[in-house]
Amino acid sequence: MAEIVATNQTILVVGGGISGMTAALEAAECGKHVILVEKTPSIGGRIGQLYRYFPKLCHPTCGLEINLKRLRGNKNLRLLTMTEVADVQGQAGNYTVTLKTQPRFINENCTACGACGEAVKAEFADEHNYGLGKRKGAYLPNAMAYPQRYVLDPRIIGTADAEAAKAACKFNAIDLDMQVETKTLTVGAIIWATGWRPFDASKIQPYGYDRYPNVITSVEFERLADPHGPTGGKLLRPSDGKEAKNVAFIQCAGSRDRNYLKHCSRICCMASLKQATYVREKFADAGDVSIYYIDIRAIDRIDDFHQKVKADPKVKFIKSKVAKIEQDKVGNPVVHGVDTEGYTRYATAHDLVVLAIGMEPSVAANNFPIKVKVNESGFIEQDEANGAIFAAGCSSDALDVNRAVQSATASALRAIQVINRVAGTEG
Amino acid sequence: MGDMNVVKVEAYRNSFLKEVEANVEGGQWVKMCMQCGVCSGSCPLGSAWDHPPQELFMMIRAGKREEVLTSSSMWMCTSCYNCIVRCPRDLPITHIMHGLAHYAERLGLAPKNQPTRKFAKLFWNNLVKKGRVNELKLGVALYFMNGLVEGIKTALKMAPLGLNMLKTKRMNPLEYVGGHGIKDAAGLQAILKKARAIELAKAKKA
Amino acid sequence: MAKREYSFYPGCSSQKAASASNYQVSVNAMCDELDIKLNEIPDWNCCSASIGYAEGGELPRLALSARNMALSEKFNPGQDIVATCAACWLATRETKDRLNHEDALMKETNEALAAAGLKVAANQKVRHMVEVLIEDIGYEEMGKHVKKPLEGLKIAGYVGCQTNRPFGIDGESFENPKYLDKLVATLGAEPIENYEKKVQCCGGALAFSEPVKSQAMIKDIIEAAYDGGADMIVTPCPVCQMNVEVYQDQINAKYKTKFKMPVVYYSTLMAVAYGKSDKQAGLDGQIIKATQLEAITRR
Amino acid sequence: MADVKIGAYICKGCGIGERLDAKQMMQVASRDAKAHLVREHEFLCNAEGVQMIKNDIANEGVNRVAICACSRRSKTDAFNFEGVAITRGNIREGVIWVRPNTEEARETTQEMAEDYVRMAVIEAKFMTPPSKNTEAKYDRTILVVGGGVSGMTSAIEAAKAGYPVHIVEKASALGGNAANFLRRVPQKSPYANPEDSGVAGLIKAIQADSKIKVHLNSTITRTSGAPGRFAVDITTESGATATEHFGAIVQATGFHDYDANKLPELGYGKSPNVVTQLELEKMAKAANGAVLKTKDGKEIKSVVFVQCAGQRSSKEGHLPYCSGHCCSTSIKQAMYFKDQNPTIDTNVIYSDLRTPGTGGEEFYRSGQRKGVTFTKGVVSEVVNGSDGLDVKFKDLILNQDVVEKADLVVLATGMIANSGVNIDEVKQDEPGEWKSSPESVLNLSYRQGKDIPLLKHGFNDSHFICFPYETRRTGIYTTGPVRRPMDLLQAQEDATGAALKAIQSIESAAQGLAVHPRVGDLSFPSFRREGCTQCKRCTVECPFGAIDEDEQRFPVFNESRCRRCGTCMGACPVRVISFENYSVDTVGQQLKNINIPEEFEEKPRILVLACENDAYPALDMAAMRKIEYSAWARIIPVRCLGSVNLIWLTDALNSGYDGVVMMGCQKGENYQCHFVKGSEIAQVRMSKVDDTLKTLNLEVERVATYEVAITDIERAPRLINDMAEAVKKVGLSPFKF
Repeated sequence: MAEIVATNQTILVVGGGISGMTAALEAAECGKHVILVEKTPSIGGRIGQLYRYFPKLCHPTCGLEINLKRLRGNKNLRLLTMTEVADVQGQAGNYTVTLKTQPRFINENCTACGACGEAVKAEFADEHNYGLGKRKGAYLPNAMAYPQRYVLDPRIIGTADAEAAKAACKFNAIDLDMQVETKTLTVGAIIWATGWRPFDASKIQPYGYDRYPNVITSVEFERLADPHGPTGGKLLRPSDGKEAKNVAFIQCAGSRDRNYLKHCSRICCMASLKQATYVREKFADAGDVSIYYIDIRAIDRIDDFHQKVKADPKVKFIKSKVAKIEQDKVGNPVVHGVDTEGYTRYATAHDLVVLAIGMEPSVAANNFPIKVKVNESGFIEQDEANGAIFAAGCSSDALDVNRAVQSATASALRAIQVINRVAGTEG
Repeated sequence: MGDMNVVKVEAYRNSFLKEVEANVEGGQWVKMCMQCGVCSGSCPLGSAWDHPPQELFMMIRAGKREEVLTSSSMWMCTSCYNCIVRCPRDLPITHIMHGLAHYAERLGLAPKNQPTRKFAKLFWNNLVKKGRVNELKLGVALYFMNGLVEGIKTALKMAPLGLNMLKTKRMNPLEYVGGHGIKDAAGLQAILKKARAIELAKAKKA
Repeated sequence: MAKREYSFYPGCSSQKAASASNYQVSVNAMCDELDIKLNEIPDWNCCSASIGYAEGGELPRLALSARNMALSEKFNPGQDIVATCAACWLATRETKDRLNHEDALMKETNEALAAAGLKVAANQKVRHMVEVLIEDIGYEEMGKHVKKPLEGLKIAGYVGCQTNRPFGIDGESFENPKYLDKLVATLGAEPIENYEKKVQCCGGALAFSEPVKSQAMIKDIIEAAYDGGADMIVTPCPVCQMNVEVYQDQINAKYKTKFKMPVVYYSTLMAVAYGKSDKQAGLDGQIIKATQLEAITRR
Repeated sequence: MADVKIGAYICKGCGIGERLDAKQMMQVASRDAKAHLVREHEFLCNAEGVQMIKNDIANEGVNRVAICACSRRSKTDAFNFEGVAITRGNIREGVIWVRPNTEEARETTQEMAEDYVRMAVIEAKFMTPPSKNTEAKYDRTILVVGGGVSGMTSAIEAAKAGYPVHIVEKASALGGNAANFLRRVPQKSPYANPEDSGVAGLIKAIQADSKIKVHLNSTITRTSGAPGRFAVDITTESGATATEHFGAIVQATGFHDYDANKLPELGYGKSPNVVTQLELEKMAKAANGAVLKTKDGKEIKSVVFVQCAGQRSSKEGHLPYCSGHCCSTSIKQAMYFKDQNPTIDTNVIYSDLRTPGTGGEEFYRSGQRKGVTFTKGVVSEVVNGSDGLDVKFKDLILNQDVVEKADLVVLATGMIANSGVNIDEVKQDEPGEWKSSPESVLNLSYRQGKDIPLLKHGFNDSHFICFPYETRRTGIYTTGPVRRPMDLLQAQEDATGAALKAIQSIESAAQGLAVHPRVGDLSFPSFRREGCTQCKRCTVECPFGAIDEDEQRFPVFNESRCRRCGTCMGACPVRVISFENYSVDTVGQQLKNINIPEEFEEKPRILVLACENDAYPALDMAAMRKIEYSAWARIIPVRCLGSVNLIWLTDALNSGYDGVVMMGCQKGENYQCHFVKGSEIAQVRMSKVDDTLKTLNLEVERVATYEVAITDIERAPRLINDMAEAVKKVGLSPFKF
């Protein structure tokens, strides 16, 4: 790997999702030197796994394309994938960070021609599709992957598949001897943008995510709707591949609940409203949507999207926290509870139940490489005690994309303030 | 006990919520309900409730004192604790239901012919007397709680069951005259008397 | 290995010739095999179960359990209190938890107990027998004692409410606890994996006061066991056992079903698997005979 | 352009060598397209291949590089050479990956590749490496308009990074609306109690900061110039005007309270004890800790908060949106009472309680813990009752109509943005007749109007979810509640981000670099004055208001306001506008130089103009999946469909193309075009194509315009195939030579 230059005027951005990418680009486009590290083999994070954004219903990959173009063209920005921050020492204006890079087993020669993918037989659960489909042991993480370079799954190393991949590559791009690399750098400020992960739905035992195949999470539903997803964009339910025309969305699946996540995850109501439009778009009047909710949190000017979906007679809103899901004999999930407006008990069968799953910070409170102040839910607080470590996006709170980008842009300035102070150019 | 009701009505003229907070076990939790309805949906006998728990909480906040305390709803609680474990706000709903039932009972507002209420009374009296429950006496009393004629009918209906219990030595007819009990029944009664006194003193203050 | 000793709270239903006397018999056999010594709390009283609240109210109800704890502390100091009855365990454990967290309640309770010259510190752990089995003995050890594996039996693990909620067994979920299934497997039988009604309420005390409503629920519990292909139901709770077993004739009459599903205690299964006799296993206490278990004891 | 030296490089990697005849392509490059130097390579993107090109640049004087290999979206790190113009012939994703590897397809596939080689070389020939914008200036000072919390935060944060700031505030003091707040909603755990509003702290920080200059009682009477060189007239109340110079502008003009007089049904104006949240805040602040009384001096024992008062409503005169902060604000205000005297009843009547995030939900719980009650209901009326106010509402949980007594009713009314004039509704001043407007915030001297275009409901938010700061006036960023409704915490976060964008704009403008979305692009539009007819189309259609007019009505491009979309170029009927690296010729010559087979060969040609950000990547990704499409297609990426000049279509049809497909992005309310109107404008222009077709006596089916999303990996190829089918039906073009 080429030499990496970093000084105490360098900004380290941790996490290559929309927040990290934004923070890194915004800072770099101010002329600052930035190193962006991403744990997985390509950048884009969770937004790359979304089919559409609310409320515009535009495609996240569209903005991603712009950001990738910004990134490719920026000489101030250095991207390191498959890299994590193992350790951080020091203080504002002078941190020593230790980065650990996992072997990709494929070097810069890769042209993404796909020959190795064809040669390898082993298949693994596809992370990009939240495990809903399979990918090869030599793979391009997704169609928008940047760097546009294949990866060998470490599980095939030492098997005949690895040799087959190597033999298939005409460009000498496969290096089976790659090792974990550790390097130590000096940086002046750190933007922490490790984002969120979906709450583990199997913990919500009354909803039987671990027992019923047709109870899925909202992030998984995004993959079903996406043409790049496991069903090629068809809304087919997992148990039998039947079209999921009658879909229930359960709000606060994990959120606003002291049993799981105490906080409100903010995005889930809007995500379900958005996903309701997928069902209606794919099946027209044969599509039926039920949204079970406590409060619909369509905050500020995007409430009009809520109103629009609400006006659709095929989308029903039931003010109720679902008590329990069971499965009937034909595999339909049956949703039980009480409609609190008028107190009618329901036991309604749907083709598919989508849990509007809550967000929790990707990095657990006790897992940061350096001590940072977090709140009760594990999100990083803006606090003097954190020195020049600034949270961006969903490391700081449950945020939608718009707010995450705001937060990331703000964090870029906070980091620049430190860098300029170090450089003595703050005036 | 009726006097107590008058006293309470006077004391909390405007706020049934405050009355519940001060007098009902777990009552201080009522205000924390966020009206999600998961308790009502989780209740195994939910369909039998005139007002499921969440609605009772809302009624308490809305000051519907009479309706709440004379309701048979909370007497439908089977103590299955489904509501407690699913409540997103940590409300001890089972206990609040018990507390409401007890408070209604204490004020003399509980529905007179509510079978669970009657059974509870029989159970408690049975227990206090000897310190342990005498299942047979309790059972017989239960059959006759709705009067002699009903009791004979019930007893006849239940006879095969009793016979089964007898056959398997899980019921002892001799227990009706003697049966289990603790040695220090007097001590237990003293404890209960004292506990009741402490509670009454607090209730008067509240 | 030294004998494990516990302060034992048997509860009313386990008394001689009471509704769960057979439970106690099988527990004794099981403990004997596993080298568990149960030291009965002298002069224990009723906990008032889940029905004492209405007449008793808060403090008197809690005082009942506090008295038992006080006696246990006095006579069986340093031992965990173990109950076999779900209601007994729940009432005692709730009292302990509240006494530990509420200073005012602790004061008032001791004031009441003083009337009988007693004092409670609430410093003994309160445990259900199945916790002892899982945590102190372990499945592996339980399996080692099996002499007559319950081969070929399909058993639905009916956990019910009060051993499961609100406290439950550590590491198990409220909706799909698996310890009975694991135990069944340990004993060589086949658990019904997708037993839909394993935590359905049987009505509890309301089986007496609201028989129609309760029996409707009991019907579902038995039906789901049949649907899963079960030969019998196993349960850790005397109320569950009684409610699910004894009303089957009445349910059959009302719903035109043909239920004849034996309902046994886990301790009965264990005693049988451990090679005990019908009598030691409490099988003579079955109203609906567990003939397949009887066949095993005779093997 | 005597010194143009084109190097064409044919890659044979990734199966290109096996599938295509490289020698033939080399011949095409040199003989047909007249590349000066042509080389092939087994594996062009590896170190050796790249070095070969570098050597040619250094040693052979190559200054135009045509890479005939993979898509322009691939291997960008490798094919990145300073100081030369680079074009890409897409013979991997564009040819071999979308064509079957069969004997019968071989010929047409080879033709496709040869055309892309021609096109890459020709494009290079007409491109110039951009030279620097001479207009660029570097002024580091930032203007912040508005001295509320958002504006003060922007100023402080920018100053902390070393940039001088001027704040212009029309009131006599800093602080804005929040200056009236007793306290604010908590921003840190445990999120339990209202906390100090922070306004005094901000004011103090500004007073202590030598880099921040504050103009109170002042407004902006004229803003002219461009990023890096704005000239702004700041006029005081007394009429004194000073002109100051700035590099960038942050507009933080905030909001004002909805006029509650429009809500007589809620008792406002009928009882002094019905107030808005903002009025209650003022009352509480004035009381300064003393017990709050009703207007007639009575003790307040009960307060009802009416959420969504005149908000989230489609009724005439109401606000359709949610203001976002009001649920938390009511909880905070209920706490003012509860903290003082827990026996005061406070009831919040809401339809959806909106307290998101960690802080929101904790604060809600804290309110409940303090005894604030919450009722899901809809208030229909507030009237004077026998003893105080009667609040009539429908309790949605208990499903009944209720009358609740209250001593005080607080209406949660909405925020209205102080966004100046709506330029879409106000007539623009003609050049030379420009006058300052007292309603305007910025008084821009721009040809398209005095303020920033509004997005929705009076807010001038960005339309882009992933780019929240994108206003349609380069170098001017809106922040805080003028942008969209928001609470204090979000406003401060937003203001910090806006300060960054201002700094970024200054740094970019100084180097003549474009900002979002074509970040770093050095090129800018220029025009041939002698050909210009002063038709104003470019001025009108520029999505960013970059183009002004001089006194003779010739366009003035204001390069650093330009975002390089090319909409002006597409608009120009006389084709006098061009960029150094993107012009009527760079595209027009490509399409004219492909080989149009004679009619008898029965090989149609279909021109596809594809938006480079959505349709082109969609086709690339289709290719990665080996989704095939017609060999007749020749695809040219365009910056934006708005940059498509009609001449390209006319030329194509005239020179024998059989069909033209245009792929832009979604238009309309939820438009996705990052140049705002490109797709829409293209649609309008194309509506005139039918006339062109008619004059040429061609069938209308030969031209199709589509909205294509980046996810349309199956649809985009299908649309091309559909055109191939359509051509089959109507027959080949009669214009083949």
